[in-house]
Amino acid sequence: MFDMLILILDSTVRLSTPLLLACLAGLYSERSGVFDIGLEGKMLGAAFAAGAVAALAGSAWAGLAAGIAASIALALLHGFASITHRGNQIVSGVAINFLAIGLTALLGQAWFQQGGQTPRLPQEARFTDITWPFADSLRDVPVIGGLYSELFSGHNLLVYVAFLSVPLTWWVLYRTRFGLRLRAVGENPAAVDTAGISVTWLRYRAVICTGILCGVAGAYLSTAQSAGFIKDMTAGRGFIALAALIFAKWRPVPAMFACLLFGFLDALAIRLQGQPLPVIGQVPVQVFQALPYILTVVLLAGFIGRAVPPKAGGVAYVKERT
Amino acid sequence: MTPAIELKKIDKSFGAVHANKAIDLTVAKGSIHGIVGENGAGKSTLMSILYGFYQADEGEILVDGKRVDIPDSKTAIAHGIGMVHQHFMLVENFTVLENVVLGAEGGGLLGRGVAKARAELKRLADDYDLRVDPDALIEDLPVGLQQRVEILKALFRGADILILDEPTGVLTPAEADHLFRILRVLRDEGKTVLLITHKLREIMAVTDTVSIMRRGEMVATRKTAETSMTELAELMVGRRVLLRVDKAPREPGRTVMSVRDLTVRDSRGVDVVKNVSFDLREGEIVGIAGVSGNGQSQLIETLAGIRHAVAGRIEVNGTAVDPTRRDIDPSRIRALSVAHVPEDRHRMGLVTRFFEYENAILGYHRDPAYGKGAFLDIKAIRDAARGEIEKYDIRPPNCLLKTANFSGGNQQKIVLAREIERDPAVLLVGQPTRGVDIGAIEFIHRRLVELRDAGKAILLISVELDEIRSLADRVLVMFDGALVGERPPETDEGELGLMMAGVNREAAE
Amino acid sequence: MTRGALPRWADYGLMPALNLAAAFLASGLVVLFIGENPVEAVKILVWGSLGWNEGIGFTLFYATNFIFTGLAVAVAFHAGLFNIGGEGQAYLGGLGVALACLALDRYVPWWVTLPFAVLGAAAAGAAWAFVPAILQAKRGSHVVITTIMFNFIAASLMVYLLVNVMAKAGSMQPETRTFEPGGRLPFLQDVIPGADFGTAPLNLSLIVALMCCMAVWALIWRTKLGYEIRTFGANPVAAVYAGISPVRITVVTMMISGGLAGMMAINEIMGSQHRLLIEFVSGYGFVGIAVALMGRAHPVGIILASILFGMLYQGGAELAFEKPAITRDMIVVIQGLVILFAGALEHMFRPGLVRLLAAFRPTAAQAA
Amino acid sequence: EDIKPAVAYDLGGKFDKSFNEAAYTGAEQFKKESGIDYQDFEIQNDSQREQALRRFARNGMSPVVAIGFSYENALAKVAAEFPDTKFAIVDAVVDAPNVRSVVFKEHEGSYLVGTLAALASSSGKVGFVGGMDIPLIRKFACGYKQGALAAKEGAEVFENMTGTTGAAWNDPVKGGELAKSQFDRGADVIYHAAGGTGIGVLQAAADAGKLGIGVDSNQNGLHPGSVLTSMLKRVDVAVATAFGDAKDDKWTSGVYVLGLKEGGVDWALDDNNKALVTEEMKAAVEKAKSDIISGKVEVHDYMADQNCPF
Ligand SMILES: Nc1ncnc2c1ncn2[C@@H]1O[C@H](COP(=O)(O)OP(=O)(O)OP(=O)(O)O)[C@@H](O)[C@H]1O
Ligand SMILES: Nc1ncnc2c1ncn2[C@@H]1O[C@H](COP(=O)(O)OP(=O)(O)OP(=O)(O)O)[C@@H](O)[C@H]1O
Ligand SMILES: [Mg+2]
Ligand SMILES: [Mg+2]
Repeated sequence: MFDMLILILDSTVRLSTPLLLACLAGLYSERSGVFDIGLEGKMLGAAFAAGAVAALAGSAWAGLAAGIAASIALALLHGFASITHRGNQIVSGVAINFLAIGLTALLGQAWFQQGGQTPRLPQEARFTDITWPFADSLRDVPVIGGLYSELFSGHNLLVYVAFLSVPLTWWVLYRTRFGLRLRAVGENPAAVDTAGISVTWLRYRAVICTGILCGVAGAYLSTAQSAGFIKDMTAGRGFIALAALIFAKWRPVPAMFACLLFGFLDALAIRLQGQPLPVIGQVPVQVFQALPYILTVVLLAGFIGRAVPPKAGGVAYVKERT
Repeated sequence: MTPAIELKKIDKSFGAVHANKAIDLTVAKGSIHGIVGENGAGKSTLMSILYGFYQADEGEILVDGKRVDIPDSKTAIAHGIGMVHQHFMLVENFTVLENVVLGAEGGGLLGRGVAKARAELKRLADDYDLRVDPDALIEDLPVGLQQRVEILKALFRGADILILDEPTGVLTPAEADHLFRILRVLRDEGKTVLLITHKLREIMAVTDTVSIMRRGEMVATRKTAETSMTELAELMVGRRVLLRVDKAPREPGRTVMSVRDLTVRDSRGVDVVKNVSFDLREGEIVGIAGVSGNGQSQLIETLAGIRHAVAGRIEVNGTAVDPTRRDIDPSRIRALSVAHVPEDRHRMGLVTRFFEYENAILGYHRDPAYGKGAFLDIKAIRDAARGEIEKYDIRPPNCLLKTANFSGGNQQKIVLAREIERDPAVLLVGQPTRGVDIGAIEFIHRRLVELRDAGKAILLISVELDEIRSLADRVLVMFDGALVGERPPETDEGELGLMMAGVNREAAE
Repeated sequence: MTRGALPRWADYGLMPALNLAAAFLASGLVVLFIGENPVEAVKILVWGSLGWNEGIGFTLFYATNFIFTGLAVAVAFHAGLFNIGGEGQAYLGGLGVALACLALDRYVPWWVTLPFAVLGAAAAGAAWAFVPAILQAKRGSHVVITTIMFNFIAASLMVYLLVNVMAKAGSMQPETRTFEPGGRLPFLQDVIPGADFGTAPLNLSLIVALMCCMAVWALIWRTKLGYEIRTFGANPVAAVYAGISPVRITVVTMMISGGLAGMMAINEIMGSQHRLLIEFVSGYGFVGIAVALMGRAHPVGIILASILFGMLYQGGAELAFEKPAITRDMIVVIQGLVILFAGALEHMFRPGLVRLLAAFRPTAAQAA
Repeated sequence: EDIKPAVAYDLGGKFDKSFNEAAYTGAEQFKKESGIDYQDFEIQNDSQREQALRRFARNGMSPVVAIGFSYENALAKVAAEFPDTKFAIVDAVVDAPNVRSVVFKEHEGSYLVGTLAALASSSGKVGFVGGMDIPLIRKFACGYKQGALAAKEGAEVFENMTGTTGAAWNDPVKGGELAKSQFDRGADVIYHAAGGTGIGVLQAAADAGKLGIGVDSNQNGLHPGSVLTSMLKRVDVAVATAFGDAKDDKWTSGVYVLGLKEGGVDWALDDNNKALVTEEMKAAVEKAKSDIISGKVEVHDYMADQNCPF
């Protein structure tokens, strides 16, 4: 029983990681007042770039760098449209999702002739699992042994990066000048402007942060959790991350728990699938497949109250109506 | 000696609107310089240009005799210019301290810089007697204190030229006097103050010099000592205006609204209105005086059906209304012929994105006069709106204009027209002239008195003691959610002021 | 955001034209990049979608879907609600249509079935929007999350139903039996004398869609409910002041929105496929978001945007046929570019244009 | 005499790592051998099925091969409109004089790999990961179960489906997780019928040092030494044959049911996996194969009664 729990939690961690990275990514952008439903697209673009470059250069790190670069490029496009040209942020996000889906498949086919798939990565070109010291020797110690060796040890670098980004993001947001201004510009850009700070530049920096984290998320999908890119491999995770962000009311630590929750529900569903339930007996597989989403709604309605987005979110900063 | 500021031929247009026309202005160092003008005259725009918030299309700016260009507020701050904006530039869910340091954090990490700021804030608070809890959230502060924060922001950045755009619009007399004392101190320290206001009394009280703007032009500058309110009023509006309301005494009729033991609790669970009881009779204006934030807003909102009470009874025209019931809402109250002019037109009274005529039916849109069944009769609505524009001299006279493009004064008239024209038995009015220019004030006051003479019952809430004293037939003073006494309007300001501050000589009653 | 000093003709004519031109220019570069002739590509795309009857037929057929999903997003938008649940609501709408058709098709002519199908579609879609709506209204659960979740839940539900309950026996396919004529909408060319759209499945739903456009226009700008919806969307505080119940407006608006999304299924299921099948929504719900916003949430704008996307779908298919080098992924890229330039970057040329016009007619500013 | 062949793929697209890709391979192979070029089209939505087939027919293409059971209705319609065009459909039966319907006995092939899985498993627990819970996939799963149970009394078979949207066929990450969870539950061989998702399953097997089983085309090469075998579904052959027959005037319409006997399905043995397949395993599988062909063993077809007795 306990082992099973550990294993579910273990898989929870793996499943939450890309959500967490994307969710924190979205946090930077949306806290600065730039809504972003293009997380999915940025992740996909990054996953492709990472997979492709890792394959060519034979280095996971090169892949990661490429993924981040690609994601930042898309983020800047979003900025160009919605910050510089005050375009509709939702439309811009939708456009980026389309571009990412199309371009990844297109370029993938053009470069590798494997139908938008990138060549399978050899182990050395992936982020492989890191086993912590004594993980194996401790394995048999009751409780903590399992926790330590299964849950904490034995994940790839990017998983740790993801979870470390949580305190980091918290620190940036609440302990640095940049964070203070970031939070301010999302609430009242005019206040930031009259305080002598450039709203535009500030928001650009925010979307760049978004780009970086989405880049890591993408790289995780294609170079850590799997060994190569397959078209559409983000499979809607960007939208789940967005949901998690709202769930967490745009705050870093709750964001982590929201993502862990989604991951856990998913892991649970995977684990329960195809097994008869106590009392109820055999249940159609679709029930389990819908379970995470149903539970999310229930929890949301039950415990998480009203979520108030950053006040200036979604609207471009216009001071002169000319 | 060289003037602190010289503006030469400043010109600014927003698209079609020519907000500032070749404006010249000279402000002497160490003086308090007033600027008056009607709504939309271009005062805020001019100041915002000086502060680098907007860019002038033409003209030049001299600070301390040196020609400078001010592309952004950063530069303005660097030149020692600070501004308190008409619509505050504060981050609502930030603390006072966070708002003050924003943009002047002193280092990439908040830690030390903020600690320093805290100390500095304390010093300023002591020196200028500008006390406010540095860790309070802005949204929890009354507007009066929010404005202090704005002033502190400016001083914290070491401004020696301080611009205040309609600072007293939101202050009680006491608060205003306090503010003026501070301004004088600042002046005596050699700082320069630019004060924008609609209230000539204040101009006369504190300024050394005053400039008058009309329709985007600078029409005159006077030594305050050598001018009079009437002259200023004429210069502003371009015609004679009479500054005091004359109203004949009138015997009130039967009671139309009676309130008993009304208690209202806010979202935080605090009682903000404490068993309030009073009667409102035909043909009388009852004024509720009080420092803002003492429950007047919640009281009037409860009477209007926007909030629910936890206890109490209300009777309107003989119909009993249980204000604690959830199914009571504004439309029900309106149905009892109670009209409501809310305190904050931007937040509550209007949908600024709508056309004027759409706002003219807000709250009355289900009235069959505006369309049968489910549909709206646009023509009927526009005609009604045109009628009101005509009757209330709303400018520009165009019901197809977006409401945001009317000045505050005219926006206020739109609301008044809407509520009064329904010919209600009871009129609840909050801050009818906040941020509104003399021309409009005169008009609004006359309208209210006419209404009272026509036998309507009016409940007036205002932080403007003058307004209350000149309009009301009876004055109720509210403090900390409770009515602390009734006085005739002749009562002198000092006494009312004390009661508003909670010092009540006849605590007995 | 106010429109600024552009005369109407420039704002509604020139600007969109410029944006589209830019979009196709960018697409041209992509086409060039894979070594095809961009000019020819654009020619094929435009000709393929507007140049011949069948092409027009398909273009309008797709446009019909987009009109429904676009209107759905737009209506919610006027109340300040962001409904990304169109995908799921349309999927459920399919269920409503199918039930009506399966029940009646054997016994009555299509015109008897149609009202029931419309009702079924709208009801099912509205029902699927109801839960997110009520949760938003009463519990403040953010409608964006809940509608996303309900898209996934809808998918599970429909797969279950189609595989285990509604599938026709002995078939590989998770889909219902094919409807009899009583469950099929006539093609437009069969009802409009002289019209010929070749084999395009363009059907009566287009008329239904256009009627919905008029209905939505009237609802939003001519009814008291619409007034309340817009008030609530523009200033919730003022709405309460005006005696408008947030709960009621939220629920009603979302259900109208869901109903419209659901009606998309009439075109696909009753008009074209004549059977309920999995995954038939295939993204129309999401594109609806772009359609609504590009159409500025106004029915006329939505119709135009829908036609634009219809062109991209149909013309894109032609392009893929004609040019082996141009894959469907390329079409997706082009769609993305159009959304980007004609939607997100719609203001890019404005300042320049304003200056230009001002230079030509100095009075332009005053006129506007 | 020259022909103008064409292929219309299903929504998954020609590179779905599954039967569409197999069809593509077949077409390419024909092109290489005969030097005759062909046209193809990837649909984006259901409305394009008819459009694509009709378009090909109009342009005088023939034979036109439609990949996937979803083309059934569309083809039935279009075939009637173009009686002189030769059509073929894979995975469904369309009864028309000018249509060749090719369906496969996936259950037979799955039975074989099930047998292998059970024999290769040391824990007696094996797994199956499907893309979406649709009849076709259940057909795979059911045959696999029967094979496993036949080979090992009381063998345990875990069965998982990936999702309920199109993403279910392109989600290697989820596939990997499903595989991992089955490994955690003790499985040590996993068979996938999930297109792109399966890539993740095989990867997870390789990473965990366990065994995976490929599907449709020979996937042994993806992770040499970690893919026990692949269940071959010769869609490629079907397509190539259709083209070839038309070319050599040997075209015949009608229904072709391809099982082990016809070589339509099979298991893959090559250098990549011969180390994994012991002699006795090989013997056992070949025996099962001949028994099935001879009819001694009857593999249950899920489609027959829409249910799996195991
Ligand atoms: N941000 C803006 N964008 C466009 N036009 C503006 C803007 N701000 C002001 N205007 C225009 O400039 C004119 C002057 O506005 P301004 O706010 O300076 O008047 P004001 O004197 O401050 O009025 P009030 O006394 O009500 O504050 C207004 O009539 C308005 O039309
Ligand atoms: N962003 C803007 N766009 C267009 N006109 C504006 C804008 N901001 C202000 N104005 C106009 O400037 C003039 C004065 O604006 P302002 O907001 O200062 O009025 P106000 O009287 O100060 O309002 P209030 O008293 O309620 O603050 C009005 O005509 C107003 O419509
Ligand atoms: Mg002003
Ligand atoms: Mg092609």
